[in-house]
Amino acid sequence: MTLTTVLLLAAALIGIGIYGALSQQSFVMLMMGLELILNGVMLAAVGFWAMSGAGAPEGQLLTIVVMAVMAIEMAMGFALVVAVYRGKQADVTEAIADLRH
Amino acid sequence: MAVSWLARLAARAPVPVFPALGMRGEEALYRLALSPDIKRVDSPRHASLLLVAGGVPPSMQQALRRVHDQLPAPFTTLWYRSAPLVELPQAAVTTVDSLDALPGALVESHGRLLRNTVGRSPRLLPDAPPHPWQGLGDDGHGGEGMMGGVPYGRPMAMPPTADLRDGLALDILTFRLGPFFPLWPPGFEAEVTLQGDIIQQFSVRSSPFPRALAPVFHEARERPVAIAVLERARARHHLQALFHALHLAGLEDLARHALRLADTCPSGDIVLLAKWFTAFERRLRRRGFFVLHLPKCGALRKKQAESQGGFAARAAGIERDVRAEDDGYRRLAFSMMTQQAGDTRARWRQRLAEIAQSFDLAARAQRDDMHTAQTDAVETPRGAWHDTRPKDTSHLLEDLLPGLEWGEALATLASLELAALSPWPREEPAETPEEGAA
Amino acid sequence: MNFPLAVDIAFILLALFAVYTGWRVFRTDSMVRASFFLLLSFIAVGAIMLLLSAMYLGVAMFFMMGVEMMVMALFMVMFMMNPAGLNPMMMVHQHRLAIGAGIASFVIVAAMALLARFPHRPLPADLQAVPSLGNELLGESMLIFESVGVVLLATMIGVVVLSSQRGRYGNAGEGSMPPGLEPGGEPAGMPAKDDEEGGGHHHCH
Amino acid sequence: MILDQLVWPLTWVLAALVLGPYLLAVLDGLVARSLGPTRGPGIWLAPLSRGAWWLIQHTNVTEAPDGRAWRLAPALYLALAAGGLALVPWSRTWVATDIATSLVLWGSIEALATVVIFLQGWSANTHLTLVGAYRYVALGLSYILISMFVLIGVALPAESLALTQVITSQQELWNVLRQPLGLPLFLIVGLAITFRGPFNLADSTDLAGGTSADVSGAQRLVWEFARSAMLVAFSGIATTAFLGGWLGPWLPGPLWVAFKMLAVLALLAWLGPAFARITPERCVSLMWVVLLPLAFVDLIWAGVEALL
Repeated sequence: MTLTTVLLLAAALIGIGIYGALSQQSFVMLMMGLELILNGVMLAAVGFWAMSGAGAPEGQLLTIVVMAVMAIEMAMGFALVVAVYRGKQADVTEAIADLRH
Repeated sequence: MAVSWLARLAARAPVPVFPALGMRGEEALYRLALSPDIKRVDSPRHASLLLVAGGVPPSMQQALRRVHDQLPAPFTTLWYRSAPLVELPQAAVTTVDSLDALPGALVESHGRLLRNTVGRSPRLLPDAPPHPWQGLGDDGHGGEGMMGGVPYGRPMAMPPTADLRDGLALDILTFRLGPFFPLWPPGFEAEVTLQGDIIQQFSVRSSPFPRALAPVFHEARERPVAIAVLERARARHHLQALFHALHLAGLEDLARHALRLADTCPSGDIVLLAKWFTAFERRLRRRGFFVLHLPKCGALRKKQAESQGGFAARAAGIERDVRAEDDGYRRLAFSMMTQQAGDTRARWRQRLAEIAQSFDLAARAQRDDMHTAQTDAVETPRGAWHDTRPKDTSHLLEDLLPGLEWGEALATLASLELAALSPWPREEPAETPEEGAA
Repeated sequence: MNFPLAVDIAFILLALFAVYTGWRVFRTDSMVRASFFLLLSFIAVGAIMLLLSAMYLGVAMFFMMGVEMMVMALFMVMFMMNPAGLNPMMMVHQHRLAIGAGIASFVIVAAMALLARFPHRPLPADLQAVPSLGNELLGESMLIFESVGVVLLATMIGVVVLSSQRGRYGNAGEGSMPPGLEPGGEPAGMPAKDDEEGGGHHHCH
Repeated sequence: MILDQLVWPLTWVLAALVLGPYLLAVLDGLVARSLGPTRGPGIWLAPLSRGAWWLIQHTNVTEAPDGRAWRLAPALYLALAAGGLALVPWSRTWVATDIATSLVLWGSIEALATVVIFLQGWSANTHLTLVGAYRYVALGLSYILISMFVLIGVALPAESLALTQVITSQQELWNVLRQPLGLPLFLIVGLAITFRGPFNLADSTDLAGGTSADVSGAQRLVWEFARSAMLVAFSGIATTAFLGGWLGPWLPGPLWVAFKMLAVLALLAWLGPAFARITPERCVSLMWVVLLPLAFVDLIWAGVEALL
C-alpha cells in the first residue's frame, strides 16, 4: 500500500462515478454517481494525509467537510426530487428538460 | 444416529401448528391456544403441522392447497371435522372428530413425523411460476418497451391513486390475503393495495364464514330462556373475540387468560367470575392494551354503525338494544351503555363494559331465576336478531380501512364482528347447558 | 513507509472489492441492490481508511454511509418503478459519452498519481489521530466546523421547505392538483375519478 | 501478551455469543412461566429443543427472492452482533477489538443493522415481510439518533471515544448514577433495535412474523439467534457505558461484566412481554417527541457535569 496505489484506487472510483453520473437517467442513480466520485475524493484526501502530509490535521478536516457536503448534496438532491416529483410527476432527468416555470 | 438424537430433542418442543379454519372450526383454535403442548403459529412457514378445522367449501380448496404447500418439509396434516383433500396420501392424513382428542392427536402426529419419515405430506401443486415470461419480448422481460414486462404475471408497480397521506407515493403493492390468513375471520379473503404500510384499496373477495352462536340465543327466539344463561353466553362470546385482539397486540398470556375466563363462563361461579374479570380488565389497562396498542381510528359513520348494529352501534353512540325492551331485563333494571367515539378503542371499551354488565346481570338474574319475556327479538353479541338474522357486513371494510396503517387496520378488523349469523347454533360441549341457571 | 504484508494483502482485496462493487452499482436491475452495492464500496473504502490509521474517519464512514444508503434505498422504492428488480430494464442515456468520460477521467487522475511527485512524509509515530482531529475541529478550524454546522442547519430547513406539503398548488392534503404533462392537459399521475369522501375520513391523527 | 490480548478476549466473546442467546432464551422461558402455565421439556432444555426443531425443518424458498441477500441477511445480522460483542472490554487488558473509536464503531453497527433488517424483509420478495422491512427503516433512524446522543453523553466525562476509557472514567461514580437518563433510554433503544416486546414492529404478530414471516428452518434459527445475540451485545455495551464494566470489588473483572450483562438481560427479558405492542405511529411520536428531547437533556446534563 503506497500513496500511488491508494490514488489509483481513488482514480478508479472517480472514473466509475463519472460514468454513472453521466449515463444514468434517474435522479437517484445520478446522485449515486456523485457519491462515488466523492468517495474517491475522500480516499485520496486520507491517503495524502497519511503518507504525504505528516499527519497534518487539515487532511482529516477536509474529509469531514466532504462527508458533510455529501450529506448536504443528498438532502438537497432528494428535496429537489420530491419538489419536482410533486410538481411534474417526473423522476428521470429528461422529463425536466425545461425547468423554467 | 445424530439425526435421531436431534429428532428426539426436537420432539420435546411444543408442537408448532398452523390452523387453517374452515366453517365452524373456531372451537378447535380455542382448544389449541389453551393447550401448553401446542404452539399456534401465524405463518405456515413456521409450522410443521397443518390443522384444517371445519369444513372447507370446494371453492377454497385450491387456496388450501397453496397453504398446504407453504409448510416447510417435513410436515403432516390433521383434519378436525373436515374432509381431507383427496390427493393426499393416507399416511399423511390424520382425522379427528372429538375436541378433547385434538391436542393429543397433534402431539402424537408431530412425534411420529419426527421419529420416522412416513406420514410426510407431499407437495400438491407444481413449483412453477404461474405466468411464464422469461425469454419472451424485447429484452426477455416478458413484454414490450422499457418497462412493459409482466414477470410472474405482475405488471410494473405504478401508483394508481393519489397518496392518502403526504403526497409522496411509494410504489404500490397489491396482494390477496385469505381465506386462511389466521389474523382475519375464517373464510375472509380480500385484495389489499398497500403503499408502504398504508392501505390504499381494500376489496373483499369472499365474505367470512357465518358465525355460529351458542344454542341459547336460538332458543331465546322460541321460548323464554334464563337470562343468566343468555348473559353468560354473551360474555363468553366477547371474551373469545378479545382473545384474538390480545393475540394481535402481542399479549399472549392475557389472551390465554381471556380464553380461560371464557371457558369458565358457562358454569363457573358468577360472583368469582365478575371479580376475576375486573382484575383482568385492570391488567389490560396497566399493560397498555388501550394506550399503546388500540388505535383511535376506524370510526364508523352513523349510517354504517346503524347497519352494523349491536355493540358497534352502541360504541358509536346509537342507543339501540333489544334488551331494553324486554320485561325480564327491565325488572333487572337493565341500563344501556354507550360510547361516543365509535372508533376501535371505543368499541373495545364498550365490549369490555358489556362483559362486566353481563356478569352483573347474570348474577342478579341467577339469584331471582329471571327469564326473558319476549321471543320475537333477541340481542345477540353480533347485533339485534329480529325477523332476520344479522347479515354479513364485511363490505364495510372497503370504506373503513383505506388510509389506515396495516397494524391499525388489523386492530380495527379485530374489534368488529362482520360475519353473518349462522342459521344453526354451535354444538356445545357437554358441560355447558342449564347448570348456570340453577 | 512500510506496512506489514497482511496490511498490503488486505488493501489489495479491499481495493478490488471497492472497485467491483462500485461498478456493480450501475450494472444491476434493482435500485435497492444498487444502493447497497454502493454501501459495500463505501465500507471497503472506510476499512482502507482504518488501515491508513484514520480511526475516526473510517468508522464515521461506516455509520454515515449505512444511514445514507438506507435512506437512498427507501427513496428508490418511493420514486422509481421497479424497486425490487423484478422487471429487467435498462435506464441509461448518452452511454458512449459516459463511458468515454469515465475512462478519460480515470486516465487523467491515474496519470497524476503516477507521474506527479509527492513528498514522502508519513505519520509521526506518536500521532494520536482522533485527538488531533478533535483539537483541529474545535480549535484552529472552529470557523470551518461551525460554518459546516450552519450550512447543515440551513439545508435541513431548506429541505423541509422544498419537500413540505404546502407547495405552489396549495396544500397537498386539500386536493390541489399537479399541472398536466402538456399545457391544459389532465393532471399528471392523478386518478380519473375523484374521491368523494375527502381527506378527513382517511386520517386518524 | 498473546494470551491476554487475543486468546482470552476471543474466548469470552465466543462464549458470550453462544451462551448469551441461550441464557436469554432461558430467561424468556422463566418470564413466560411466571405469566402462565407452560409445559415442555423444562426451562433449560426448551431453547435447545426449539433449535433442534429448526435444524430438522427444511429451509423454504419463496417466489423469485433475491437469493443471495436473503440467505446472507441473518448471517450478517449475527456478524454485526458478534462485532458488537467484540467491542466489550472484559477487563483492562482483555479487549478483543481495542480501537480508539470503539464507541463510534458501535454506532455504526446499529446503523448497519438497519440495512440488514431491511434486506431480510425486502429480499424475500413477499408482501408481509416487505411491510415489516419498511416499518423498521421508518423507525430505525430515530432509534439510532437516540442511542448516539446517549453514547456521546458517556464519552464526555471520559474525554475519549474508547470504551476502555469510558470505564476508567467511572472509577468514582458509575454513569448510571451520574447520568440517570442514559441507561433507560439506551435500554429502550436496545429493545427497539432487536424488536422485542412493545417495540416488536418489524417481526410483529399483525404481520404474521414480519420480516421473518417467510423464513423457516436453519435460516430462521440463525435469524432468531442473531436477534438474541444483538440484545446480548446491547447488554454488553450498556454494562460498559453505564454500569462500570469490569469495575467492582472482590471478583475478577470479566466475571463482573458477565454478571452485569446477565442482570441487564434479565431486566430486558422481563420488560419485553410486559406491554402491548405500540402502534408504529405512536412509536414514531414517542421516539421523536419524548425520547429524543430526553436524550438532548441527557447530553446537556453530561456536558454541564463535565464542565463543572
